[in-house]
Amino acid sequence: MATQARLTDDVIRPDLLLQELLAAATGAGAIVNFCGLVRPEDHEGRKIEALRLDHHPRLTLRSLETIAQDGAERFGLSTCLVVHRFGRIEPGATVVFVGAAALHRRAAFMGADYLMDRLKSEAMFWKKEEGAAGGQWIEPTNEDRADLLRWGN
Amino acid sequence: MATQARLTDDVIRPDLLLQELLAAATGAGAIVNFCGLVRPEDHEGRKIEALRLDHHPRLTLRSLETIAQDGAERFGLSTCLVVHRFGRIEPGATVVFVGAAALHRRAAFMGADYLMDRLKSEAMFWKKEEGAAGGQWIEPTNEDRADLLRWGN
Amino acid sequence: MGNMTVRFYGRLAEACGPTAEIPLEAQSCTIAELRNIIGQRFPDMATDLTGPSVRAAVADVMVPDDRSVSPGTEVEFFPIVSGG
Amino acid sequence: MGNMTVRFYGRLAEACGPTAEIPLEAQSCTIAELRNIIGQRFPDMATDLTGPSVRAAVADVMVPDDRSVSPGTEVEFFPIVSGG
Repeated sequence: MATQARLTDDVIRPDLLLQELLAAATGAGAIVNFCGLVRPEDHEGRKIEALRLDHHPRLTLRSLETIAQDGAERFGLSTCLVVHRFGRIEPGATVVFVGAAALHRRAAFMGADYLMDRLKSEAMFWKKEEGAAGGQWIEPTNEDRADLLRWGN
Repeated sequence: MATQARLTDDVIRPDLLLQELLAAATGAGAIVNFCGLVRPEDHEGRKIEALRLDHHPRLTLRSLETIAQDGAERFGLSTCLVVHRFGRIEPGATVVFVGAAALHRRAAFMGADYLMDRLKSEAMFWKKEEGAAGGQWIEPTNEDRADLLRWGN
Repeated sequence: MGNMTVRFYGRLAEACGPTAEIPLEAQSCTIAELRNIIGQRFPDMATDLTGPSVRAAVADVMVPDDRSVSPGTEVEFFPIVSGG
Repeated sequence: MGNMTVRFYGRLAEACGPTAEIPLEAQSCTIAELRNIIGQRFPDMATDLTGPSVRAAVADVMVPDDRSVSPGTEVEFFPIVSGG
């Protein structure tokens, strides 16, 4: 697979994706992967019923591809996989899966970390937390912006 | 599972371990895991036939448990899993699996990174790379020692 | 002189629907003018639509406010992305 | 006056075997003395065994070189660990 980004409205199965990564990452010494799950509560402790991610039919996937390619190049990842879900997603379910394989662990860790920082700020989604009291549209937090600055972006 | 360390001479199945982690990590927003695989070549490009890890019947598991507990406490991990294999392990196979679940991604990334840095220097193993020209016993590299210093250890 | 098709995403789509047909009285208009016309139709969103946080795109490429567009061209409006 | 059972790990186990029975002429000896006795039996490993990189343990606890041990006690010798 080398470098790949996928966009899906279906359930993400991190175990199967990790299996794919392991099969693809011939010669690698290290694989780091990240699963982002819908949290059961928002930042103020209110129950979240679902996260809804609006996406663009072409540009969203393109944004994922750009991020995956940037990460793979910057950290010399032999395999780099970004899988993102859109639509309505319930607490506990996986929203995003990122996998980075490299010869050594430092590159794999930094690669996955970088991919997530970029995705959290730049992936082309419009995200809403839906709760009992209605919902609220989410924008990148100050922490997300600060995380991105770590990489000189 | 909260915090757990396991030592096994059997094949490690990262996909099944990730499934376990996902099932255990209720309420988490982020899971980071690491798979360490036997590389096909050593640092000088010579073919590795197998990695052999000698272990101590009690102290090795204890060292894994200490590291897992330290990581879980230091980064507030809701779930922390360390699984290490010993014995003869062939290239491509998983030697170590680490999983860290937390509310937010920064803690999960740092937790997994920390666990691996500690494991690479302090896990109580004696490791030998076996190749056609015999074998060589491995000690932590200077990079491993430098990695450990990042955490003030 | 014809309808402009516009598409909305995120909070804009929630407020204005995913698409709207905007009748245009001139042969063409700039993106800035189009923002004002749409803002009149959806007053709740006028501040967003005419502000810098909402970007406009034609054929999947971001376009500046002085770009001229005419009926038949589809214009998309993007609020600030949330990230993944 | 009896045998000391010692256990080796890693490169020491490869050179000396995983365990050895070391006959002791005194009723007891220090870890430092034991290191020398074992070094005489396995000359290739003498430098390692008598150096600071090899640690000794009794009952799963590291012990200093001046600790006295006697037959019946099992002493383990650990080369520098490789990490995982």
